[in-house]
Amino acid sequence: MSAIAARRPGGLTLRIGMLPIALLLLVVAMSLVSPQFYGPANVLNILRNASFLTIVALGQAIVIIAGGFDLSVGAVVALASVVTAKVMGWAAGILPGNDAAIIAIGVAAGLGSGLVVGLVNGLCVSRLKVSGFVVTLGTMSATAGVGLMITSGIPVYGMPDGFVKGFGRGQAFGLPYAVFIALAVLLVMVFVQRRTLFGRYVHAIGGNPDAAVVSGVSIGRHVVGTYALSGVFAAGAGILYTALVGSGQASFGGDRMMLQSIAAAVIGGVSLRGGVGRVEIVALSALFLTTLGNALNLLHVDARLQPVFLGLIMVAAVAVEELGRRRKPRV
Amino acid sequence: MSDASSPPALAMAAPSNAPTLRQRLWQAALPIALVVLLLGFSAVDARVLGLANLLNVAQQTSYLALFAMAQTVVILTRGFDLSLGPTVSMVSVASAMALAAAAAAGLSPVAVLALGLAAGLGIGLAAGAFNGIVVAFLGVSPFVATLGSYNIAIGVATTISGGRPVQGVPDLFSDVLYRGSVFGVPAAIAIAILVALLLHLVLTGTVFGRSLYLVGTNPRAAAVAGLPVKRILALAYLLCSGLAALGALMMTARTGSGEPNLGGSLSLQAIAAAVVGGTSLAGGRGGVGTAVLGALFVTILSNGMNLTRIDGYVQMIVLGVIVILGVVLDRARLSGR
Amino acid sequence: QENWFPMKIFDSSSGTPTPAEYTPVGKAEKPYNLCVLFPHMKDSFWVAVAYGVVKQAEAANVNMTLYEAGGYENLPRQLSQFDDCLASGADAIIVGAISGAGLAQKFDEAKAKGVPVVGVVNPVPIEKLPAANFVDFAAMGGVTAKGLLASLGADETANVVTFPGPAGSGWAESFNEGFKKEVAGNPNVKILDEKFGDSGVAVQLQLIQDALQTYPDMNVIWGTAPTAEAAIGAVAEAGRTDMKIISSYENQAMLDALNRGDILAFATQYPVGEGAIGIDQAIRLIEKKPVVKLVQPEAAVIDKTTVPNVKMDLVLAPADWTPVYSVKAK
Amino acid sequence: MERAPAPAGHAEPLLRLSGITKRFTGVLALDGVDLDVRAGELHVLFGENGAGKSTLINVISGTFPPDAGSFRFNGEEIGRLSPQRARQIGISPVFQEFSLVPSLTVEENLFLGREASSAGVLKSGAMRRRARELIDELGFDLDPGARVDDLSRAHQQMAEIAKALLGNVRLLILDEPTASLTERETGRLFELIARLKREGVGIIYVSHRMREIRALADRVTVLRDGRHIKTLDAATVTDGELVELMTGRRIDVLFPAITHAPGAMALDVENLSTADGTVAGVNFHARAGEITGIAGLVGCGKSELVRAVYGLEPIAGGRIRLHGKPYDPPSPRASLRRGAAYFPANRVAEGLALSRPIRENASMTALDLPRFARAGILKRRAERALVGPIMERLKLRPAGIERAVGNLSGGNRQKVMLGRALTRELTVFLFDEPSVGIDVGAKLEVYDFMKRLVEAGAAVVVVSSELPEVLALSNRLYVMHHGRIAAELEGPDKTETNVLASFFREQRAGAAA
Ligand SMILES: Nc1ncnc2c1ncn2[C@@H]1O[C@H](COP(=O)(O)OP(=O)(O)OP(=O)(O)O)[C@@H](O)[C@H]1O
Ligand SMILES: Nc1ncnc2c1ncn2[C@@H]1O[C@H](COP(=O)(O)OP(=O)(O)OP(=O)(O)O)[C@@H](O)[C@H]1O
Ligand SMILES: [Mg+2]
Ligand SMILES: [Mg+2]
Repeated sequence: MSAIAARRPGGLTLRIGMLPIALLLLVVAMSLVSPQFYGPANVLNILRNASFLTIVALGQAIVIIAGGFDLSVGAVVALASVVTAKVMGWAAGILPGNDAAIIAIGVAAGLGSGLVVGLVNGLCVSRLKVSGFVVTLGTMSATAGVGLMITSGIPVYGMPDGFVKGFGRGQAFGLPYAVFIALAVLLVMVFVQRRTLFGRYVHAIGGNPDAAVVSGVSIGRHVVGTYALSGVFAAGAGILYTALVGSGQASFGGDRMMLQSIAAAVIGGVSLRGGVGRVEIVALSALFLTTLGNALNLLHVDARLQPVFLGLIMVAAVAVEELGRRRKPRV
Repeated sequence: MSDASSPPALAMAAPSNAPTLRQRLWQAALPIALVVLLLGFSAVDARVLGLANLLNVAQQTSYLALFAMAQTVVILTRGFDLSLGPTVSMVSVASAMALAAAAAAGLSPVAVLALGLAAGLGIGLAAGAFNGIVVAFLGVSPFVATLGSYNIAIGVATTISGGRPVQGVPDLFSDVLYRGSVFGVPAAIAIAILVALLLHLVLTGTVFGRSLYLVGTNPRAAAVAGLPVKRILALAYLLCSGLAALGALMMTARTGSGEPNLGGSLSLQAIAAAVVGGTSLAGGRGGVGTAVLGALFVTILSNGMNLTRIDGYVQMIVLGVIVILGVVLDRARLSGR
Repeated sequence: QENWFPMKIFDSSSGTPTPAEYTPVGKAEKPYNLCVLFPHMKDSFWVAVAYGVVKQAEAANVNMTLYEAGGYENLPRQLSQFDDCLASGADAIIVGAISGAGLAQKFDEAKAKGVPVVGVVNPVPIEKLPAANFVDFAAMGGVTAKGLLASLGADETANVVTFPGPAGSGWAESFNEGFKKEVAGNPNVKILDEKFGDSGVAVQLQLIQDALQTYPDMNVIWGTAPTAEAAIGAVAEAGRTDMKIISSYENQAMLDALNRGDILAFATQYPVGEGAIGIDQAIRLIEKKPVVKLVQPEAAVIDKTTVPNVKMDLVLAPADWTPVYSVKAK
Repeated sequence: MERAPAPAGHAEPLLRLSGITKRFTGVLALDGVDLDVRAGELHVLFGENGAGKSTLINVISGTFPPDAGSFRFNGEEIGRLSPQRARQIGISPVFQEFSLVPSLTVEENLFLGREASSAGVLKSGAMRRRARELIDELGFDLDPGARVDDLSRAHQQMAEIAKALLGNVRLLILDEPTASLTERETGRLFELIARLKREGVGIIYVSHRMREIRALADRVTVLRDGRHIKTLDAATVTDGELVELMTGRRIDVLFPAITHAPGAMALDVENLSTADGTVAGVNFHARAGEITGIAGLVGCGKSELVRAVYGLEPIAGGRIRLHGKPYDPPSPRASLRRGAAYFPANRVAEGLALSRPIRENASMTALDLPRFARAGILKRRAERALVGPIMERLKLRPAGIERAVGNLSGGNRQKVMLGRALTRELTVFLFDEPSVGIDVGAKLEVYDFMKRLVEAGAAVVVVSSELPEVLALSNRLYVMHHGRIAAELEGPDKTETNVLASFFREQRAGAAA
């Protein structure tokens, strides 16, 4: 037995991956170069922006681990934002002054819109047996269309102050609420992934759907679950954006958020082939991407050249990880 | 011959191994859907089936088909190219700058043209080489690799152009690649048909094409069978970007200027077109036919909706629903019902 | 909408802008088919243009169909839409161009087919078109710079970071150039950096937050309307009451923010008027009536002091108006 | 159709199937099959590749709904059977194509679909203990924490068996369970089977190995072309009869008589070690005109040895010579160019592109040759003309080379792989478990194929876990243990006892060290 244990791939970097090291290097280097970097306000910015991305990326990661793909998250962020704002505006009309109720109704509507899109995605994938990529490509277009149709692209105002000033821009222990929400979501997801049937089945379905079926795992339910989760998380991020900015906007999210969330998942070690990935690394990777963007700004890198650096660093980080991990194929 | 489980009317249609009429109908599901779509639109507005519009549709399709074919080459190997759109922008800007500079330097028309084409194809192939090396030799997943080059190409395109359209492209360029025609067929359509034929030959008739399918179906088996998997993968990305560059040159001729944002959302559109036509993202299935069919489908749909005056946002919703339906149809075709 | 007109414009047909007043012809002789192409309908600016287009089309009793390309990244789609317009037999096409240079070939084709094309809002190569109406973006950038300079006290200095919009869009670069040119000679104004980025509130917010860290001495934020919108919250959170925020174009949020005193000023080019004039120019071209070849609305900076005098119904669509994409003649 | 009479007074059998029919597109895989299995009985399903055994098993375990037929289990009529339901009522299958999730650990796989949980939360501790217990009880050398994709096929097989035995088992189904196991694990499995039988568990067992059928079977049901041919009492039937029923023809010998004529040195390996240490300082050679066998326990590195020679495993040190010329570093492409080909044990993962036609799979290794392509252009007509007869020669069933390989049965897939050997000039053949999962008739064809190869002067290396096979085929036999050569046996020394003894000797030496 011991001989086998010794043969299992080991080494510190292999177990924890390159990402934490890359993040550490980035933070240390930036702190040396630019004192603003570790200023409290900047740290706050990074954490807040990373929170939005983390929440969306966690949902995305679960979908990908189950062997799917969710292109619609960006559109859901936008839809949830405008739905939340519209509904709060409407609720404020019928329940004047009752901020708590208005906020609750608005948030529920926003999350609900994400849930609906997620359910549509999941049901199409599991019932029609169409790949997640195609289904969510379709719902991405449709969802964005609905978001724009609701607002005509015009920002939606009229949310209670308690939501915008109190919640969106409020802080606890010196950190924005969004950071705590992201942390809570992360902890829940770590638990879900490690300790629940749902997490186990998501891995099994992504790893080998045929094996899951013959082992008696019902695929459909869990696939729908992953998309629903992703939809709700994306909606949550949309609501947080709405609270922060103070208006519902159909321009939130978009292709950019979609690509970033997949990038965060993939750079965080989630395999697009399914079955592999850990949510805490995904969160780390979201933090890495956000910090990288912040660093490029603080370093006064020309805005037009920033994408070049971003692209190179992204590829380099994953390439190094890949070369380190490269192992022989097994039979 | 009498086969109890097959529908009685068709029982005589064919021996059990050959496709039945019903199977043939499913095979043709997407083309039939296309015809139905066209007829439906023309019922609302007769101009949809007018010669002018059909030519218009053909012309629009040729660009998208070219990009869908480019994507298909890498999708066959289980990859895709997110950087296709930005590569198109980059090629557009670079070739326009080269053309403008050459024209300004008073070179002969042939030299100007050659320089422009060389600059465009060169930078396109450079992008392809980057993707190919990163995917094949560094083992980075196609998503990350091409998302990286997506960002890089955007940066390069906006930096070298200063973010503005590059003017001064000689008319000659558009005269050849846009207004030109071969036997009365507009240049764009002619080029697309030529590329489609050549690519079809490459995919079905060459060792490289065969290898793309084998690598896409089972990369490990391909490696064990001694196929140079890495080289094939790298070549696939090179070919993809080369085709994208060609499309970018044609689009640049269409606009008559180098546009730093020309590719915009083309990456996803091209993938969508390929997939709607029946190319499988799991690799190993698809070809020129699926790419062209998908491009036609998407183009006819949006052309029809434009001509029948469907609102912009509604178009987005309809497009989304139809994309899903298209693929459902394709699956039905495969399962041979 | 009689009360919009006559509208103060510059007639730049001859190259030099001369002040003039614009009045439309009224009802068209026949219910023509007009095609209108917009880059997108995702903000209240283009909704305002659409409002002008729709109202004037109704007033003139023509058929109008509006197509939007879904964003500045979709030039190929706009090219296709232009082709679709030609194919559908439009009598005239009114274009808010994603890229004037990029559509130049299309303008030639339309001319060859005898279909008049009018450029609205976004700059187009005027020699290719029978008529157009747009302000020079660089000039608008300049106007906002003038507004900033006017607001500066004698010994006040302005440390500006500009947030012009998406790199590669053309318009962002032009606004930025115009702004920079206007402040170039002024020793009191320093441009610290230029941060290009998508003109969505979320992206702009991140850029602003980073800029607040990178440039602690920044006291002027100049940028797109979403920039200004994002800046309001970010600046408030950073506790910077001294920050001046200027927007290079208008939308509903800007107007509200100005009224609340959250921003210093925003520029306007009277988009509703531009849309309406575009329709009228097209009708004049079809009917071969005299037309002002290049109309330039008088761009203005609106701040707290000027806001009461501005004809707001030329700046924004009414808040309760929902866009329509087609108008049927009666 | 006759049946062995049921013992008088016996209650209804555990499982009774009647008239089971299953159709795939274009193939009638099962055609009105009847089968009954009694409690405490081991019932062998016997038939050629593609006869429908796996399909029948899939029907019994609820994976495929049958198109027609009735299903009684334990005296109850079962309507719609799902995999979950099958497990609940105690039907436990061990699949030929494993039902394991590669990215999960052994333990996670054991409990897949039957996790101990409360309110959706897993009880990890309980499951860990149970997994440990089960593996110890089975006596498998299996690490419950190992990820399945890190395991060899043999260990995956053990995991698959362990998975089936977790929980309450009334009917155990084993589809070729010993295909990649060696003597020791096979022995453990047989002990287990005996115990389960005593406990009244019914067992359906599929195997192509006559020895096992002899040793285990109570009754044998022969299937051919999806039809039930006969059910026989194992005690009264001879091998010859079974094989004749199965194939419809007589097969007298299982192993052909091969005339070895060792000639020039074809492959010469000196002090070879792989980077991962599975092969450590191996010296070995293979001559033209003889079959060189390599035997060894699971995990001894025998596959890795030939894989390293072919260029699939990174090499840490040592020297390889092909036809006397140094060969460094090996790569599959270069190996083929030099005339050496490898035929992997895992045909699905490493051998075949399942959704591509047979033709393309067969010519896959020879696309660089002028007979298939010139200047990169394929000669498709020549390809068809070459591959067609090769497949006919190998008796591929169903015939025809345009069908996707994925629709073929296991044995026919192996034939497609073997077909590759005939598409180019080769001098060294490296076979890894060449007869895994193929039927007696096909085996004979494979052995005949090897015989023709060596007699034509090729060097053939056979790596196999099936001891009778390597013993019978090889002229010289290497026994590997812990990555090293434990013995080289030739002529009269080459006996089962000696091979087993050399495992044993080595083990003792290892224990002493
Ligand atoms: N999923 C499928 N689709 C189409 N045909 C199939 C499928 N699975 C099996 N078949 C066909 O059904 C027949 C029976 O196959 P099955 O796998 O049951 O054979 P088997 O007796 O298990 O053979 P082996 O001994 O090779 O494992 C074969 O002709 C095979 O080609
Ligand atoms: N008890 C075990 N638990 C987990 N993994 C094991 C165990 N024993 C061996 N392995 C794995 O198996 C690998 C080598 O086994 P493998 O079966 O491939 O060798 P082999 O003897 O050539 O194969 P085979 O006997 O199937 O021909 C080792 O690298 C190790 O990772
Ligand atoms: Mg079988
Ligand atoms: Mg092995």
